[in-house]
Amino acid sequence: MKTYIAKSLLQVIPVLLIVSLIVFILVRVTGDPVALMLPETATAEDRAVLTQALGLDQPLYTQYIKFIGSALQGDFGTSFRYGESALPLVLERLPASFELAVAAMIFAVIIAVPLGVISAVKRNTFMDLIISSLSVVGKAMPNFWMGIMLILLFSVMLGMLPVSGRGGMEHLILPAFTLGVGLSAQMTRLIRSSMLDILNQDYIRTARSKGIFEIVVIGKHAFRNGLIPVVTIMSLQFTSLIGGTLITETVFAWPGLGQLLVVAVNTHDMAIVQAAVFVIALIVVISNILTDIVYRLLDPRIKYN
Amino acid sequence: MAGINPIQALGSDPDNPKQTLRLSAIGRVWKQLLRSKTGTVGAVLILLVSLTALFAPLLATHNPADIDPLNRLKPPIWLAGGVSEHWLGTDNLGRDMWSRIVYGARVSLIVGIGAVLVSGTIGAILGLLAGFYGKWVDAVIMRVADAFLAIPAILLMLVVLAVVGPGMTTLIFVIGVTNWVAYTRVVRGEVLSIKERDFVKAAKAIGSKNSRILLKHILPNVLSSFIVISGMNVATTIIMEASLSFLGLGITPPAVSWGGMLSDGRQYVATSWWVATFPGLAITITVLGVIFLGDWLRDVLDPHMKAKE
Amino acid sequence: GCGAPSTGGSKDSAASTSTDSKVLTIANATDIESFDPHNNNNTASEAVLVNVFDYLLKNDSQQKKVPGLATSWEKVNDTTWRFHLREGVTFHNGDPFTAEDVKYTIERVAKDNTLKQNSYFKNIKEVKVVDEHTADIITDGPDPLLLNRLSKMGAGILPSKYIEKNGIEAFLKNPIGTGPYKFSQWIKDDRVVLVKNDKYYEGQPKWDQVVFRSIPEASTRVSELLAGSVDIASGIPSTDVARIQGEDGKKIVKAPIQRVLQLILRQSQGSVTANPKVREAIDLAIDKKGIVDSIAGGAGIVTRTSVTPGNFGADPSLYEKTLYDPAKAKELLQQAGYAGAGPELTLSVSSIYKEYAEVVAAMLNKEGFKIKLDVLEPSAFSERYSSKSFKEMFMIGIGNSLFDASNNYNRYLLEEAKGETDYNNPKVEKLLQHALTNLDTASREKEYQQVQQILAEDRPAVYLFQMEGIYGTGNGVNFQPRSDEMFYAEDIASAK
Amino acid sequence: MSETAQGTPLLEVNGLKKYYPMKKGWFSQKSGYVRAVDDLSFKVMPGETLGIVGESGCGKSTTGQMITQLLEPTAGEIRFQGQSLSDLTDEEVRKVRRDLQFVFQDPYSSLNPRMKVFDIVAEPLQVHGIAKGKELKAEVFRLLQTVGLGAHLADRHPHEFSGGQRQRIGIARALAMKPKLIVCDEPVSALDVSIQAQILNLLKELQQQFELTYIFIAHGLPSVKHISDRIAVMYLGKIVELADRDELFARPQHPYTKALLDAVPVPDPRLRKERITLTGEIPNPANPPLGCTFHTRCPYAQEICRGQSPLLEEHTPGHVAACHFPLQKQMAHE
Amino acid sequence: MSTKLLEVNQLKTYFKTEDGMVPSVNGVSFTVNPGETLAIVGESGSGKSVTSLSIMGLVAAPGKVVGGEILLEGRDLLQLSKGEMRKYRGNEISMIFQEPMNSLNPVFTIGNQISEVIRQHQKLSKAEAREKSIEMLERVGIPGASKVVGYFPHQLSGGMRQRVMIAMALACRPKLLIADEPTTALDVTIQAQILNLIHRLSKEENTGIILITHDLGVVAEMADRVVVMYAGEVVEEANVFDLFEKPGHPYTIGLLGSLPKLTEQREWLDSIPGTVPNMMQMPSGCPFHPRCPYAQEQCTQVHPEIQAKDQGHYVRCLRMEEVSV
Ligand SMILES: Nc1ncnc2c1ncn2[C@@H]1O[C@H](COP(=O)(O)OP(=O)(O)OP(=O)(O)O)[C@@H](O)[C@H]1O
Ligand SMILES: Nc1ncnc2c1ncn2[C@@H]1O[C@H](COP(=O)(O)OP(=O)(O)OP(=O)(O)O)[C@@H](O)[C@H]1O
Ligand SMILES: [Mg+2]
Ligand SMILES: [Mg+2]
Repeated sequence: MKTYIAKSLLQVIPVLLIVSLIVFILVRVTGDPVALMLPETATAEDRAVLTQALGLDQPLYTQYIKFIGSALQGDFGTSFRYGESALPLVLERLPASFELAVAAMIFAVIIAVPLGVISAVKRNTFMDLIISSLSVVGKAMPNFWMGIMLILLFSVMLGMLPVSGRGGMEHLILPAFTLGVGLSAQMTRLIRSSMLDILNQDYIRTARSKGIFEIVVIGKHAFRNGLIPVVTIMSLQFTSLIGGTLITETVFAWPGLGQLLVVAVNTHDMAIVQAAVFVIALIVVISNILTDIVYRLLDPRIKYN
Repeated sequence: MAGINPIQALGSDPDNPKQTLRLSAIGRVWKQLLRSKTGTVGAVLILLVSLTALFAPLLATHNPADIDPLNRLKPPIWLAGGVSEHWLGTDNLGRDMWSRIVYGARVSLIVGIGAVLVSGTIGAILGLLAGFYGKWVDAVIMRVADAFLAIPAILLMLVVLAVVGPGMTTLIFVIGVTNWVAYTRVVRGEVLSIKERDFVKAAKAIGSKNSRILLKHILPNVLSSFIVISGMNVATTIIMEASLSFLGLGITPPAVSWGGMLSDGRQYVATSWWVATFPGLAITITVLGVIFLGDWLRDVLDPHMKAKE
Repeated sequence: GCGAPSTGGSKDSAASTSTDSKVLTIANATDIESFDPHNNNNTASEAVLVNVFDYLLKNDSQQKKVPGLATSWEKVNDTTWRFHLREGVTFHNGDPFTAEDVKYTIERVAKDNTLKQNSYFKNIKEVKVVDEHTADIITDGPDPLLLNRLSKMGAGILPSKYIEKNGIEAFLKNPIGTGPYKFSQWIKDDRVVLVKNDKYYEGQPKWDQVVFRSIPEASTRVSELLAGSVDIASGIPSTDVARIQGEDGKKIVKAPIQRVLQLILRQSQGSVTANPKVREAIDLAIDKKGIVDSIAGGAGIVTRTSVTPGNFGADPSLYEKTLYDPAKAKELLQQAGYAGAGPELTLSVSSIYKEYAEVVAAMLNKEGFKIKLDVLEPSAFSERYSSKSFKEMFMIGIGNSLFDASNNYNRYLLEEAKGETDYNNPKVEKLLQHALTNLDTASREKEYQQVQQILAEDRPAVYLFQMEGIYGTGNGVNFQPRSDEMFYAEDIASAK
Repeated sequence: MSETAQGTPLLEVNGLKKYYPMKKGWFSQKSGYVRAVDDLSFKVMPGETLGIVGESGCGKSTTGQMITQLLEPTAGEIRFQGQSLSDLTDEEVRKVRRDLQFVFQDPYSSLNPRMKVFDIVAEPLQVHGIAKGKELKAEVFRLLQTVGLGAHLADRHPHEFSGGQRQRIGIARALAMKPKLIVCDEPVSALDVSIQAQILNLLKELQQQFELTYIFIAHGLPSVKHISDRIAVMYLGKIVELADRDELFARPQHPYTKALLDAVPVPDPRLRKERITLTGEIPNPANPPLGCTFHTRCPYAQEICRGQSPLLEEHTPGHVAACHFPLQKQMAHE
Repeated sequence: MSTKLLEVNQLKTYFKTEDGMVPSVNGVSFTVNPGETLAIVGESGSGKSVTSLSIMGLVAAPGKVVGGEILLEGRDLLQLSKGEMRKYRGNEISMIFQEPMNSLNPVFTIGNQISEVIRQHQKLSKAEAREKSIEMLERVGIPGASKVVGYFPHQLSGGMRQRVMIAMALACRPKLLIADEPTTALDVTIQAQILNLIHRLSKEENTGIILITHDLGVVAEMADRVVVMYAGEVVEEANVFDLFEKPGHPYTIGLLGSLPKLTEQREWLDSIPGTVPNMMQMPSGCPFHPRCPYAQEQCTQVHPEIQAKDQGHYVRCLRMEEVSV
């Protein structure tokens, strides 16, 4: 187990190298950060001075080597926007992002599992059609629309939940639900198709032949097996949630990584972009490992091949 | 849904053995389409949307770019304050919602489907290669895929758009390039299991080259998962165009897209719901059509399904 | 949840303010950038920071300079100003405020060219400590704007001793100033929490706590206001005004701000807009009043100058005036030789002004122009802006943090205009050059007014309107918005 | 080895081994090997049928796949027409495959579900550029005819056929290149008796018609007996006995062979008997017992069997067995 | 009351397909007495599995039992509600499925899967059920049963898995056991072990057994009586001796003829020409006529009824009298 984790963690290195190279190039291709840092009235001379001060006048490869060197020490440079060291700024956002991502996944699962299972069991019925349609609506409904509507309903009209911001559990419900609905769409369809496969398996017939309750057949025998492909999509979704929930974060004024990252991208705040991408790459790799472990927990066969 | 029994509708007679003979390929597809409820619904929806896009100039009541600031945010005709001239109301600049929806169908369909084709092609090719060749090819491709997962899509898009400049082709390309990872992962997984199946060994045994095995034997067998992801991705793409529009990276006015309309309407969700809701509905209908049609297409491509359902 | 305060933005702040602790909650669209007043370049940050850091002198709500940390000041010679500092002022950590702090602060921003405010201050050569409560500020040439500079962001006085001892990093984690409110907490992209400074030199501050929340989505800010969890929400969309006014106890307050939305036209050789008739036609074809009334929801004031009242050098004869004559615009185009097909123009705009640009483009197209709209993502826009690579026309809202016409017009100096507008009028050049160092207020004002008249005819820019800030307030507060968009908590009264 | 077989063998296998690395534990470290095939040697003469029997998992398919170059041997040599296959380049292997065909155990999974029968049978011809256009069409129909399928079935998909028909498609595909050797991996196990008979007849017929050589893998002893000239019995990756068909059935020498023969149910209720079943633990190929691998289940096992692994020895001419205590003397047979 | 354990009368199970209702089991009747082993043979697709699934009440979605009776000790299973039927399954009647690997759920332990059926039908605690599971595993001859309960299916060999299936099926001492090709794909030495086991258990418990198999050797060895099915119908029913010695139906004769035998060597096997007809395009008259060497004009017209040839020997053939081995 330990060696496996160690080995998997080695994956991080190539991933990070690829990531760093892509990001480094991307950030530099997009344009001149100096222009964004200076006021509208700044002169050409001001720009030259700042460019030099930031080391942006050196050849790209020098900049890259320097960048990798300091990145290895956790130093991604100073954020232009905040004037602070970038990595702590990124790490500071992780709890909020994790909290939201986890809660959203929970909502997604709560919604998707029953719907997916029902539409598989009631395959090609009216019910199935309705659930399929609902999941498409869930997917096609933009997050901002949903978020704003939820706020209007639950916060403004009913006064049940806070409008926005991060705080206790009650702050988490609306944004997590908003995200969860979108995620659940894909999950529902995946659960449906994987359950359909499973329900045709011989061992389901065996389970039925034992005279156990249908709910046990579905809930125990089918579901546990059906969960396996769902884990893959969950890990993909989870990683994309960590950095990619800009719109929901914006609507709910949620101080997560998404807002930080997008503003950083927009303002060419390279240090933050690089630090954030590194952190997310790490999370991607860790979540790959965790997914593997969950697979093995769910499916005893995997151990042996 | 539809209460017609397609068999009866075709006038087939179960007692007449000739009827059960093999239909021609087109006939079979057609028959299957009618047979599957969701397939029919999907086909009708997509047909509707495509026709709308095609005949936009005939259907539109206004020029979709015509601005009338004094008549902005007029509600649809059935609400108080609605005007008969704009039956779906007007947007934030007083443009006719109906005409914009109608014209928006063009861009959204092209972008939605185009980008899915791009990302699907990239993703499928890489997934095929990774799964089939394994070893370092797999390692390299999957590490790059991980890297892409870690890089925020927005960053990629900003960069490409900054370098290439906006436009519909760029948009299709950019969205395509940022979305391939999911395809690669799924296709690779499928290939890993398919390549262990005996028919692949059989192809090897008769001396087929790898390229032939990939294209003739493996590719057709991963198509159905491919279609499943693609259906949902059409929605993702159209909505992604909306977020890009919001950042000023979408389709440039006066061209109209549903995504652009959505993002225009964002500010007015609370006060003038129709501005964002109608394009949202249009997207939903289209995606519903694509997904239903995809479900059916998967069944058609699957020779097993000929007998089932 | 962890780390977020449970006070402040609590569900019913109206109730909580009236009982034991008085909390003022303000919702802004953006967060502050930093607690370093020198390394900060946005109005939203300054609006918060003015409550923590004091300037030597400050602008009152009419933009008159009034004493701040300096009680009086005088010009010693063309390049030296002397400031007499207030005595008995302490920083939040108890350190006394002295001329050393002034020297440290002003020299830091003037010398360190990596600071975002540096370009506003780099003409300051040095600060001399005359005695503990007197400081001389020496510029490298005559600077009619020094006082303006000293009353804006970047001149917030920092505690020299504290920073020298702990370093700037530590200071930024726990910033201290001399202002009425002390730093308590900053959760980025969420909230800044300030608490009252009991030792404030002007007496007990009004509020126990001031919370600035950053809520980027306008409709969410409105919802927060309606739900009663914020007292003031800025940046209310015009379409939401009616909704807020319809609500019991909620109010809309507006004030013109320093930003004028304008089209800047290129006059370079060979560009379509080099023809004055075309530029005039553009001006005449746009119904600015219509735009203000519709898209802006009435929140704007049409103008033919970008120097609005309250700024030095304003010419009231051009303010609240507008031209609109589509027929004549058509005619002018014909005269300019565009009888059949109208001139093709590209209008670049940042996506934040997309709506306006779309309307303008439509209006121009109606009179025969062929406008290609080029909507850019804001950072791409900034970049094209600073590299001066727009085509014929771009739309931009230009502010003025110095409250002086020079800030508006330096862009038309020959040197600066090169590559952007390529505006070249020797008379304007002469007037502007002279005004730059003219220390005589009266003649300097005349010079700028003259410039304004000429520009209104030359039209290197077509001004659309001065924007207005729209705020929603709850019944707990009495808030008068300022044209500089600052939130001086001390000027915001509790309605109870 | 066999003195009855004269001339040069078509196929010669020497010391063939296949070890699969075995991954164990949670996180897949290598921890030993599954000895799927462990040191096989035999010869096949042209026109002959060699049957291979043995219990499930003893390495029959693995052997067949190594011979047809579908699996790479861990060790050992395969000589085909006198030429060692391991010396060939990939391209040459592709060419050799024309002469070496494999018929899969599961007729369904070895046919691409998305291809039409025509394309499946035509594929080898196209791959090797043997026929095109009209010629191709004619050839495919001829092949289908040969295995008893009508041309009208050519545009169906595999799932539209019965098991027997599918197996015929597989055979037609294998025949397309006129191979010299066909390895049939349990071609009839998945089929019911009446169809088994059809396929066995077909194989025999084709052998006569095209002078084919077969390696016929199965665990149904009656069918193996029916079709084979010689039969090899495998147990746990090794050949334990190899002899002419009639000799083997008449005078089995290895106790496992004997047990197999005894266990075959006889389709005659009058001959009903209590079948003698082996007891003892079925060994794990990843961890084979020391000495003779069969000793855990062998009723005759002695001390020596537990310590020393018996060699494959010729006890009577053309009849080899690996047993310390060959049976022909002790045991009476029917 | 009869002494019959199971009586199937005119069972009809149809599948709903694109081309309408397709009969899979078309009027099948037979009986099973306590302690008796009834073998069902017949070509692939002739409806053997569907018949057994119909008895279990497990015919899946497009399929439906559309007629007939299934009387277990006189009680018609088809009239039972879903809940009542569930109480019978795994308890009064059990089934062993063909593919042992696929018939056990890969993600639960053996013990879990056996206990489940025990606890469903008997009020036992978890620990007791586990004890019982171990006992069952021992009874089917699995060495180290107390360890094996904690194993997952993939850790067992095919033969062991099949025994687990048997243990599971017998855990509640059913009155009727249906074994659908329980030994296909197993090596003969293991096959023999399993068949012996089933045989012994049925004698000990007086369990009625329906054994479905292709292997006529197995039939000869195990069965008391045999039912031969063709195209969804019973074409012959006889005791095992009569069937092998005096087969009455041309199909049965063909089947016996196509067996390779260890005891004799023939150049060619007698296979039945042609294939089983498509259920959707059933030939008129006798479904076997296109393949039947005895077929005459009348066979293409008249669908034969099953009739007694001898005592306890029934054949569905118009030319029964003429047919001989
Ligand atoms: N890819 C593999 N990795 C690891 N072990 C394998 C692999 N393929 C086969 N084996 C093992 O090798 C041994 C021999 O397998 P093989 O398929 O050759 O058996 P077989 O004799 O054909 O059995 P059957 O009669 O069931 O087809 C078995 O123990 C099997 O588990
Ligand atoms: N889900 C289904 N849909 C349509 N037809 C079906 C379905 N399942 C079974 N059938 C049909 O029912 C008939 C009987 O099938 P069944 O499985 O009972 O055959 P069998 O006698 O058990 O064959 P085998 O010996 O191959 O197991 C076949 O013709 C089959 O095509
Ligand atoms: Mg095998
Ligand atoms: Mg069956």
